[in-house]
Amino acid sequence: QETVRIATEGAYAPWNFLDDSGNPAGYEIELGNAICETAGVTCEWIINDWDSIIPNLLAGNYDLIMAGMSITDERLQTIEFTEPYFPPDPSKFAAAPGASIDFAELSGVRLGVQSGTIQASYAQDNYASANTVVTFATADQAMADLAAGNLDLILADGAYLDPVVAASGGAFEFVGEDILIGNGYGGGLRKEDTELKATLDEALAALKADGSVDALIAKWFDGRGPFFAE
Amino acid sequence: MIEDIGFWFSYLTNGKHLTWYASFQFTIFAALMGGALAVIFGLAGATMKNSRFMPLRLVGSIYSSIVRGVPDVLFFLFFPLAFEQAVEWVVATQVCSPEAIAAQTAAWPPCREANWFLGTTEYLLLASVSLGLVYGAFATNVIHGALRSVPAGQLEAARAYGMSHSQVLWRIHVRQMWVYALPGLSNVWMLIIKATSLLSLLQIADIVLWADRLGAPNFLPAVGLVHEDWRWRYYLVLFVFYILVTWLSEKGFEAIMRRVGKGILSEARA
Amino acid sequence: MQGFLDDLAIMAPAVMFNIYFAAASIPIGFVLAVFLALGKGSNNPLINRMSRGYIYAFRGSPLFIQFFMFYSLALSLNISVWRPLGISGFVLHPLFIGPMVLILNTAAYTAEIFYGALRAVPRGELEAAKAYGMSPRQQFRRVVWPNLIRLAWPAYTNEVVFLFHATAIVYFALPVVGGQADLMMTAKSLFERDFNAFLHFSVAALYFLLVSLVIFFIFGLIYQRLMRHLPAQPGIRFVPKWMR
Amino acid sequence: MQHASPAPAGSSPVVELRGLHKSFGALEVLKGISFAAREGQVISLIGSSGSGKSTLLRCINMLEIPDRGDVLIDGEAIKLRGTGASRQIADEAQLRRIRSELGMVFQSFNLWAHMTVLQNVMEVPLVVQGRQRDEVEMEARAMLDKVGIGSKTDAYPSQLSGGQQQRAAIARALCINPRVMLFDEPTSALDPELEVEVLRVIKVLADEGRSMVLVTHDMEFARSVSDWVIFLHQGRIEEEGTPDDVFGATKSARLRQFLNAANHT
Amino acid sequence: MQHASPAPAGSSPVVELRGLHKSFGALEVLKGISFAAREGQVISLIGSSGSGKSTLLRCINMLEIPDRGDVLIDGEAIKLRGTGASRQIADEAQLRRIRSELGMVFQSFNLWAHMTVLQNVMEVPLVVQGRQRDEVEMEARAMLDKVGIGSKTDAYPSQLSGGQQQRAAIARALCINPRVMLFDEPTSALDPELEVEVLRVIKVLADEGRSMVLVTHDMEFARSVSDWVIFLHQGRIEEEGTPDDVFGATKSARLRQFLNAANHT
Ligand SMILES: Nc1ncnc2c1ncn2[C@@H]1O[C@H](COP(=O)(O)OP(=O)(O)OP(=O)(O)O)[C@@H](O)[C@H]1O
Ligand SMILES: Nc1ncnc2c1ncn2[C@@H]1O[C@H](COP(=O)(O)OP(=O)(O)OP(=O)(O)O)[C@@H](O)[C@H]1O
Ligand SMILES: [Mg+2]
Ligand SMILES: [Mg+2]
Repeated sequence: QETVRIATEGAYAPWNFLDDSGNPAGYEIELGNAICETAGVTCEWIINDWDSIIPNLLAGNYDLIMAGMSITDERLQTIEFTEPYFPPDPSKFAAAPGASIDFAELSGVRLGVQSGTIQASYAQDNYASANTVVTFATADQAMADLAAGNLDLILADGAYLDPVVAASGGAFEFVGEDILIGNGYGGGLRKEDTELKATLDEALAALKADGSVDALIAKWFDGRGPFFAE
Repeated sequence: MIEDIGFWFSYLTNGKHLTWYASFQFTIFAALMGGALAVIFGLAGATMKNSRFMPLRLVGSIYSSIVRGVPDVLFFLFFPLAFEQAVEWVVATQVCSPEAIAAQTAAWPPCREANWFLGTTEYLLLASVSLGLVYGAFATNVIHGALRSVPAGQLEAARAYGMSHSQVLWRIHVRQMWVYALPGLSNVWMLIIKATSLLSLLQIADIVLWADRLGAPNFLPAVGLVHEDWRWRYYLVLFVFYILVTWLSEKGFEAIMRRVGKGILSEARA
Repeated sequence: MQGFLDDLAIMAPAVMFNIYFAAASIPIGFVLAVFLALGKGSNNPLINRMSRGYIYAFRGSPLFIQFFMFYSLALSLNISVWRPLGISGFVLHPLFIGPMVLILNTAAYTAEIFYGALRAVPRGELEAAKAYGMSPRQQFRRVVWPNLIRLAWPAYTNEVVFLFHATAIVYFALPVVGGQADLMMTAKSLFERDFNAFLHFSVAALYFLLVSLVIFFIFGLIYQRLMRHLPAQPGIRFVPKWMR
Repeated sequence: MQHASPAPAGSSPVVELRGLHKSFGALEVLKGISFAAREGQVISLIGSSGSGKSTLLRCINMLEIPDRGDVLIDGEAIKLRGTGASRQIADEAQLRRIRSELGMVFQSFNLWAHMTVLQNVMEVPLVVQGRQRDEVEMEARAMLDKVGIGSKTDAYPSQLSGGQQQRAAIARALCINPRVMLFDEPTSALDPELEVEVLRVIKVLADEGRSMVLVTHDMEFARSVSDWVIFLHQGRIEEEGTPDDVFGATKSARLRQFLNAANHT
Repeated sequence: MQHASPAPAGSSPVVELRGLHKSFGALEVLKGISFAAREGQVISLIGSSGSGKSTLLRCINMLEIPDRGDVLIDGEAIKLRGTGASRQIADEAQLRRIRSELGMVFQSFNLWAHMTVLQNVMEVPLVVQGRQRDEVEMEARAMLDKVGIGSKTDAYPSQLSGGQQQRAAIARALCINPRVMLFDEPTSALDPELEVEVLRVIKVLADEGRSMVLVTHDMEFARSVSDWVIFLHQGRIEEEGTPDDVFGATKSARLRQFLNAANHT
């Protein structure tokens, strides 16, 4: 049986994180295991820093990335993606409650993003001239700075922020308008691994068809969606 | 109260924490292995630097000055990557067919077959070698200096009574050299211990990475205990750990010094 | 070759950050170190213990950990302390907290060097000063300090170079504000683009080496001036030792 | 306890030691030493290696603090407090004042290596005594001429030969215009010719009426330069007297043995 | 060139120097030195500081390689090749053999710091001469008793006083049973009593018929111990002769001045 090494970050709950026993857990882990089972391959999970997750894929240290990675044109130039396993999802701004932020002319604001994400390049392109964009190695670190008041604003995946803002008991709130960037989330692959892509896509399609994927989304994202079946 | 203790006990012994504790082995292994290699490279480097043969002398000197001239992190990152690429390049010249090379879209490796999978073990070994190489350059300098600090009179006396070159070298020179080298080598060892904190930069899930993950704020009950940013507490533990290791090492070196320093050190008398 | 020149150009602004971090921490670290060294040499048990403890803690733990620890400590004090004082953005800025941690760190290392030199000040010269009735302040200013700085200079030069090298890990531990990436960050991101480890890391190494040599050169000149009274011992001794 | 020294009665002692004791840990080096030096007197301390000569000299200006006993300069006792090993200076200001009247010449010279010869000589008058630079410089140059190294004013100590260093150290001590000069083995490690030069300088000083206490292991030198010789043995004064008495009519058996050895070579 | 030494004619020289020259850079230290020491003879080298005494002694066992001239031990010349400053040992094995016949006692003793006194003495017989341990140990202990430090066999050099170190160094040199002993300032820095002891040891050696070349700055010592005295001045032998001639009927003006100074103190 073929082994597929899957890299994840382990610091992006509920997509992927390390559970109390120290193992990777989360939506992508369950989904990845289901895909492997369906496709009849063995999965092995590897924890890798977000920063170097694409380089290490290319360097051949693993075969697949499942780490809440958006499918973008820029990334498609270097790697290939599976079909999306999570629908396109708007990015959202979160801030401490009561912050008065003028989104019409956003300026002088300290905006936190995770480095190497679509939000980071979006912020760089749209806000960097008038604001301070602070990049963090992990999304958790960015949240910590926001919680500690070192940031005015954070821009991240909606599906990442939703549960956090909901669970924060009013410590954070969404502000401004959501932004739609990215084409959904998929597994990253080396371009030459066309066979593997085909295998995985087939398995994923099967899981989507029988509703398993939506069930997992519902399970991990408090039933909030977005779902494929709409 | 009892409940509190029970809660904290089970929290601190959950799988995540156990993994953290287990990861100390990587740090300790890298330090010991790196230290041993540093002494070996140091002896080799110093011998080359002392060689009568000009090119060898040059190699020794260039090694010790170039490596010491760049930051340890830089070399520490560079060496494993470069080593991996070099191996892959050599493999590629053997296994890659033109088609395979043409099919390769990524910048590296040349073809899929030449790829070398690096896991934690490989990275750990490479990291240790890398530590050995970097701090071997420092050890080269220390040992070279120590060889020159042995009082000339001690060697002259040996020569004057007809000892051969190798007798002078091994019976007098090297034997006394350790006393002068040990303080410097102890410094190098302290540097190595501290450099082990950089293992996480080489994709090793070491104590630093786990401290970050464990301390990061958590907002989701599904993920585990909900807590705010606790990272500095975890780092404080590492801080204390390193200080303890340093303290132990110092005691160890003092003991060794008393042994080798017999007769040479004035303190050894007391 | 073109890639090499491109890299040189790309990294030129980046090296300024490393230089900034070093330049901002060296003078203050130096002053702090003098007090710490005197503290460690002091007979007052409280001052002695505190200086010793400080030096031990900062020399005994990795700078990398110190960066993480101090940043997250500063972060946790943000709402209660920095905010009310209105210095929040300033305190947590890498361009401030980076040099701050570096200062705390280099002060400990430098203090140890100065303390060693303090103990190496020729006892006889100090006794002569005492015997002729100099006050403790006069003894320090006129005899101890001039000796101390000469004795410590070569080791201090090394420490300055190490400190410069240590600036390479600032951004491995601290967030990057705007485009303020240093040499290491730049080299690493260039590497991740095309996997040319040999090119990008070598160029970064070249910059580090270059600045290190400049430091050695400048400090060597100062050493030469300091050692005027020892004609048999030309100050350039230091630089060739480095090149050798 | 006070020993009679052969000085004109009536002149008060410039240096007086009363019952000095000093131990290093368990080793008792000085076991009750008393003597007095009057104006213009030259006193030599002799004794075998380790007998405590240097320690005694260093007790006079409190570089070592005696465990018991007092040191009086011009009749004024240096104030100490506490007892035994924890005895301390009681009055720093008094000590500084007194120290600047005691010109010590160290066995190993202890010239300040980072200053030229002239700077070495001018340092104390300028910094401690706060005198005028012009005046001090004139005096310093004159003094250096007097000891015969007027041409070396701008050399650093490391550029001088041993004998020249020795003379620079003497000039430095003289320039603070001390009541008393303390010399520790002023001719050790000099070849015979250099020894003669130093001897000449010391004789000139004695003729000027300056008091001196000096330690030496050269019996010929002690005999020719001093008014009073003290032989230390096992921490006590074993014998003392004029050079003629001590060397000519030796009483103590231990001293006779010591001198025998010295004559033998 | 060879100078007549007052030894029974017919016995061949144990050490012979022929026209030795030695420069350090531009400084010419030895400018043609020749002399010969016969079996059982004690030769003293005197001269002011920097006159080249130590250098001459070190040339004898090739710790310094002379630029010109030869050293002959028992009539056999030590082989050298090349010329001037680049002159080199031609035959390492020959030199090692010859060196083990020359027992040098260094001015600063150079005892091996990491070995006890006994180990110091036994090292060369065991390692260089490859002799039996039992036999060597017996001999070494006997030798240490003879020089009077039999009780210090297990002490490290740093635990000895200067005089004891000196004697250990002598024992070490003696234990290799050399044809010739080379002493560099064997009594420097010793107090008069220790000097007497060293003198006694040297006399015993001379009585046993061992040849010796020694450097000293102590005229009394040179007079009492040697058969032949050589005065070095500016790299040349300025005067030589029996002690009575050299010290009693001095011919050279320079030597007279030098000795005058020595007597003066
Ligand atoms: N700081 C010290 N700590 C311990 N012991 C000391 C100290 N200073 C001197 N001694 C010991 O005190 C004794 C007397 O020393 P001192 O220097 O006074 O002798 P000395 O008569 O001057 O001898 P020398 O002629 O060799 O100079 C010696 O046994 C010495 O080892
Ligand atoms: N290795 C060397 N390099 C350069 N010059 C040297 C060296 N060794 C000795 N000299 C010089 O050679 C001269 C003779 O030195 P040497 O040691 O033989 O003198 P010496 O007669 O033994 O004097 P002393 O009585 O002071 O020991 C001195 O001027 C010395 O500075
Ligand atoms: Mg003394
Ligand atoms: Mg000499």
